[in-house]
Amino acid sequence: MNQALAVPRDFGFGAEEEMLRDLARQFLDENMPVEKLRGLAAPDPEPIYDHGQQPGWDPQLWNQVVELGWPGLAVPESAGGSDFSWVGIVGLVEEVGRHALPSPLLATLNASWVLRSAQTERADPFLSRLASGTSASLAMTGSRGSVEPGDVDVEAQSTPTGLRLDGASFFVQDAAKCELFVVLARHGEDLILCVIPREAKGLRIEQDQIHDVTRDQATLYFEGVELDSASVVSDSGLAILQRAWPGLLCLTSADLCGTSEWQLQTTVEYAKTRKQFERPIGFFQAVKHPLVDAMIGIDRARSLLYHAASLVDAGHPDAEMAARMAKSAASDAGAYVSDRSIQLHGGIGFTWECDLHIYFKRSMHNQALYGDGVHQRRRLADFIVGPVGR
Amino acid sequence: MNQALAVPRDFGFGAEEEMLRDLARQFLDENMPVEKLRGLAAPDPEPIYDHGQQPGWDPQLWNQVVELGWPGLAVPESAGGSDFSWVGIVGLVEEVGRHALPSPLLATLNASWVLRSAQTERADPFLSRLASGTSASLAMTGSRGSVEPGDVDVEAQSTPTGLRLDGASFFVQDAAKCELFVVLARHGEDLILCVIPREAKGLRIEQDQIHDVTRDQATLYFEGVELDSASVVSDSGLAILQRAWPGLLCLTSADLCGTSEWQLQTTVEYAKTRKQFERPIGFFQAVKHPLVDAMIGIDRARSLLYHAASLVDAGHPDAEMAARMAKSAASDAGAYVSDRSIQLHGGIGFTWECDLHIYFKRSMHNQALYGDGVHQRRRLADFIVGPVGR
Amino acid sequence: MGKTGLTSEQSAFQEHARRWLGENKPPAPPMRLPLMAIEVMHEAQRDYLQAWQRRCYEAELVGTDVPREYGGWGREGCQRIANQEMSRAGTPFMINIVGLTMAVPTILVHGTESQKKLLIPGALTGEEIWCQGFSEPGAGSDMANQQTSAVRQGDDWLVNGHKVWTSLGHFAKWMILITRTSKEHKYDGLTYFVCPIEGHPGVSVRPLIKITGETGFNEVLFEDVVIPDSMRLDDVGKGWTVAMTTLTYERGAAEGAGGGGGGADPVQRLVALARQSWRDGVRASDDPVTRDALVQQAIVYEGLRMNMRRAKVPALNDHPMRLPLQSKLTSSEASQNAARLGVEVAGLHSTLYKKDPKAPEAGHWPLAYLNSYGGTIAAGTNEIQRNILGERVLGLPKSK
Amino acid sequence: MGKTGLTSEQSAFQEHARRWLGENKPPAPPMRLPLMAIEVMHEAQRDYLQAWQRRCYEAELVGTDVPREYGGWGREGCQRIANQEMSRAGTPFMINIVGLTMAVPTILVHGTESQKKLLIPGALTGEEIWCQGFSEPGAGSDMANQQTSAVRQGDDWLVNGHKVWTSLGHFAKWMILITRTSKEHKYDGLTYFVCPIEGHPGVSVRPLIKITGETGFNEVLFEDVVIPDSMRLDDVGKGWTVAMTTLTYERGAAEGAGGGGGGADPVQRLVALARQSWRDGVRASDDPVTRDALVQQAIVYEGLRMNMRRAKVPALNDHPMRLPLQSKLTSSEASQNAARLGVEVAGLHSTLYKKDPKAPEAGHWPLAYLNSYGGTIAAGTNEIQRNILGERVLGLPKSK
Repeated sequence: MNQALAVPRDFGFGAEEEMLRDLARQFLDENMPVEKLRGLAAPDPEPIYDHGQQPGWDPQLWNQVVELGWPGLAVPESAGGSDFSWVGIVGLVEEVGRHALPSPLLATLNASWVLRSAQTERADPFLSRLASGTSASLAMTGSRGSVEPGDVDVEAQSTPTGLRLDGASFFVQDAAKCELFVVLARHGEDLILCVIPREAKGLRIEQDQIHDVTRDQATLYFEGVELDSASVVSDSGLAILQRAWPGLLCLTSADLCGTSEWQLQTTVEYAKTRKQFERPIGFFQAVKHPLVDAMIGIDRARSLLYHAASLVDAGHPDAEMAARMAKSAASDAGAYVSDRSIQLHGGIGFTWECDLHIYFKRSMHNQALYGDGVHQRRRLADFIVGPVGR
Repeated sequence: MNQALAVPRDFGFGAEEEMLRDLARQFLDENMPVEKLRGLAAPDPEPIYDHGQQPGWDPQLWNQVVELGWPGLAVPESAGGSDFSWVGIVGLVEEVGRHALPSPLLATLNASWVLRSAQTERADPFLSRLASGTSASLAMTGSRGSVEPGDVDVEAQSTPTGLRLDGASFFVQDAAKCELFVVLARHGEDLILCVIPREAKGLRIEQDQIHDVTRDQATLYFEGVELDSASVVSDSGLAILQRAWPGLLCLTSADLCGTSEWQLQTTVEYAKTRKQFERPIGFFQAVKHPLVDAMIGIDRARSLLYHAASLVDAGHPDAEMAARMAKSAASDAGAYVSDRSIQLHGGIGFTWECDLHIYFKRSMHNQALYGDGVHQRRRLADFIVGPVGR
Repeated sequence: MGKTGLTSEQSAFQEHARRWLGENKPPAPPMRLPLMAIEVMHEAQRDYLQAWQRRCYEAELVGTDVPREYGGWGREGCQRIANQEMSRAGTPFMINIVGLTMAVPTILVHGTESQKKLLIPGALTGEEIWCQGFSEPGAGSDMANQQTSAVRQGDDWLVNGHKVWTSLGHFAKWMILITRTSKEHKYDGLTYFVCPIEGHPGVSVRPLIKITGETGFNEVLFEDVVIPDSMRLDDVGKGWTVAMTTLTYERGAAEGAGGGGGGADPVQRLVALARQSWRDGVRASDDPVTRDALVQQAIVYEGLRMNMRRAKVPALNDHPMRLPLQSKLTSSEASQNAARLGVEVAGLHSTLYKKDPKAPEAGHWPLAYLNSYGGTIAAGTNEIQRNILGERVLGLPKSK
Repeated sequence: MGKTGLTSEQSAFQEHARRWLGENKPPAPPMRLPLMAIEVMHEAQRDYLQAWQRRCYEAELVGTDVPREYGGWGREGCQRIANQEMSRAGTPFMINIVGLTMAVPTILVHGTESQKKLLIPGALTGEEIWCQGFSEPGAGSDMANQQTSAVRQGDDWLVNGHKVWTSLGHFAKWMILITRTSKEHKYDGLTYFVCPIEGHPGVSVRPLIKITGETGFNEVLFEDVVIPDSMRLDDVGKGWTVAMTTLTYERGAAEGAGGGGGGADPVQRLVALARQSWRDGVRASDDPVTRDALVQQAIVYEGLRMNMRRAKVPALNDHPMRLPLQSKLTSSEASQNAARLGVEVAGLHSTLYKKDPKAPEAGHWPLAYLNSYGGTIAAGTNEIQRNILGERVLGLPKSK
């Protein structure tokens, strides 16, 4: 209980955090307006959905993002980053979600957070590279699509010169945009965490065909990838991921809160202007009340999110519980507002030309990442109700 | 699949069933209008809720019900009953629910159905008594309040002259109105089914204090109750109850469908006449749409109910599955319409003088009886998804 | 009438339908089979479905209750049985769904003798595909707010306007079309036509792309399109009344000429998905929360089936339209909820779309979920359906 | 301001409040303790709660931010802290909730100096209990439709009418009262008074019985009741504006003079119930579907707490009223859903009511569920709350 006192009442969201958030909003308003997003991510669907073309993104804009220092926000100052508060990063990521930005930013922030959570100097060279703009993504999931760490299909074998990786890693986010992969692999009894470049010999990257047009996803096949000892960050991979987990849950929740707020406001604007039966449809309670319920869901998720992020910043033991609550609330709010945004737009909402589907799919993808509401609640029950059978 | 062909498309709800239902509606409209119900069941609450007085009922009306032959509807003709179809009885019980009739009718129908399901001649004398108007109730539940058969706290011990019962049976419905109890008791490895009169020596009946004002409930304490062999109907009590179970689920579901329909129609009438903002409140979609959803829920429950009853009539092996579906749907519809009926009435709906609370409480009680929606679905999952681990 | 509630003719027909469907299930299609009309995109799909409708027609499972003089089979109360048997057999749906469930019933009620003879036979065989022109960009839920104008010119009408949400428009020979013939009266200013589409001068059909990324519905533009007065259904200014007949059929309030079929039971599909999906180290089919959700779906679908059955038993229906008017609403929401549950159960695998070989059932679940909004929006949004039920069945005051 | 977001005065006050509450938790009451004002029925309950409010007042936990000249303690931003600490300590609620959260804030904004001096001190100590006269049998959700008339007679007003839904009316010394002083304008024809209740000629208070079978709210009849003009708040015809001030406070949009406290965390209560309840042979606390439902409640309650916290951080609020205006709606629905879940979890034991010794927690769950409709209906039904949020926060057109 006394530890709770160490958590600031304003979630630690101070002047710097506000400035970063406002800057991000302005920068993305200017550089990723929805018209641009539409042209980039959602032109003619056929090449993307039927012929394996990857949806578009703007590498030029990514260079600007790198110059703004965003990829290094979670990197310690000693490794060239800005050691920003997690609650501040969460505020930034909400803006990223609000603009449905296609970029390797989230993957890179997640990767930097895991490397940092390794709490070992061996991670520093990689953290420095990330801080200076090298993009990276986590490769830690087995073929079953486990949303918790530890279920991997990559095996590491000792060789005279180091280690050799075989197997596959699934559901790697924005792999096509990333230069490094932070890989979890089984090595005997341990799970090791290592870093390999996308050009590594024996690494084959096969892009998944996904519905979300604002990101990409791939399967990495390891066919005798050789690792030298400098590439192995730690052999306590599971402990590291468990430590990092609350932070990862927060970022996906923040993206969800951002897309949800965009969906809400876009639908509210439509409800003010679209007329039916001689009235703007927002007059009708069948439109108004679901929008209010969506707002309530988003607000719950946001408040829980800031709380969770502040506990991550404090290194508080309740951070996992809070982050799972945030992800559950953010996933459920995302599902609800996605559903209502299409339905309340009526016919136009069902068409490709309307931007809603871009957000709908990004949200649906994020709801599944790291586990949906049902999943989080199953884990939370151990905290709140106690383990089964006690 | 071929067995399904034996089930009539109209659920077997023919001319006789329609006549019985319509007669019941007319009889209860005349003899249990809501004004009478209110005076009987819900006068000043203090004596009932604070001083242990039992809520009122009309024994005179029960005599008429007996003359109409309703308690013998499920009794075979050989035992003096009318061997009516279960789908017809379900139609009657819907009317009982619609009038929230306080009476031992449901308890007696349930008891007769269990005795009949014993499929033994030893049950015949009791069935004959029930058919000629003796009221009866089932005593089969242990202190944990298990909603499935088999968890009992009554022990039968052999004595030189027969058996002797000790223990207690909980949640006995309308016990204050019933003359006989059909008791489930553990006897060594077996569960026996026996019948004892309320005057039996060593039987102490302690009335529960419940919220529902249209029925009573009691705990039966057995303190050395002596049984002769004629009182023991069977020593396969568990098998009998399992056989009878779909029928029992149907009757509670039917009562729920009846109360729900009354709640819906009463709220619809109020929404047509009550004005706010210069319009009848039924104009507003926040009132109209929930009423439509309530209707949809009730209709689902009713359709599933008739199907389940027709499978009971056919002795079909799917009867349990169908009856659990009906109970789940009826419980959920009952909960939803109960909630909306109070809320949409606003302030007046929160007062004792408004009749809604009578139905609300009867419905809430019925939702719990034999297990609510969550419970039924847990059992249904074995049929629909297959057992866990297969 | 026997214990089954069927006449002996109906029982015999049921036997026939069941046997024929058992013996004549169509071969697996050469492409992913669409599950509803709004998913028909390509000619290959059309050809396959058209061939299947023709065979069903010849087996008397389509047009079953339509009089013989209009190309039907002259039975009574058998179309429903045919539809149920097709649904039970899980055979493909009838591609000419607009023709069968909307145009034919409407023409039978409001058409002239020569219109019936001209239009119905081709609709039944599936040779002439129909589409519907009720939706406009500005009209949406307010269907009476039609702007497409028809102006009388001697024996013809000159039509100008813009229709949207037209499934099958790109394959259609005919459209049922509502036009505005007077601006003075909102409802009484509408007139209903049958309009030729394919190759007809001034008509352009442009495919619209759905949120799934696929086509399947269209916008149709009318520029000085000539329709002869002989193609008008019922009187000038009676368009709203005729449209209500059409929608009564579409909303499931009555039986058309055969729109049955439509693929496997979604609950069985969901259970199969749950058996192959993992949730936190256990199969989703062993996870009690997922099991509860699956059973909820099973109850809803069984409820839909039993509602259909109960709707035919007058003694068990207080209000004759109470069940029929629910069916569009309840079935479209059931499909949507089932698809959403599929997405949830698939977990991370739900991110994979139709061309990914790792995607469960070739991306069916996200695709079905996205497509499900066609069902909850088209043909009167479900918000409008709730108004209709509240007003027409419960008697509540009009919300509009 | 330190890392906690509190000034040093606030931090010191928080320490004080926490320590005092830790050392001064009241003794167990001699009767079932009501959980909200609408449950206060008997004098014993009143006396107990009045004594507790007096002690909290003396410990400066009530009236904390009210200026000293009106009997308060003259602090800044400390009432919220006191309320939170009381809630955290699980101590009883303040019986004079209407006085503290409605009357005092309204008088501070709209009252004259002499009204403030006359009325506020007794409200803070709890000596003078307040009730509210905003609801009428005919008005309901349409609060502007007030029929209770006030007619000017020299320096007095003559009041006639009928108020309902008046919690605490049977113990009240004062009522805040909206009356109609002109029939010409719906909104501008209202005037707001403070009316003496106890022993005042022409006022009769009659208890109404709730669906729980208990009393706790009242109807109040006015027959030629005289109110001096000095008891009018703000101008004649400004009643609607004054009432909006009152409701802004009641709906949680701002802090009153201290309405904190209110008993144990419902989630912990539910978990305890689940541990002692059985579901199909296992403890409900081991049943995954129940566990999921319990966690849903926990998330909702944690969300309510974090919303309250976030509402104080301007940088995290796009619209200043967005969170405050939600709180009546979300907290009343949270209570209702928690109580309903308790009923479900209790299973057959939920049939047992308050006097049954076998009833879990003396029938708390069915009683709390029934009482929860007070929360979702009173003070503007939740349907009206959704209108307000849609209109005032989202900017949607008015539904009325």
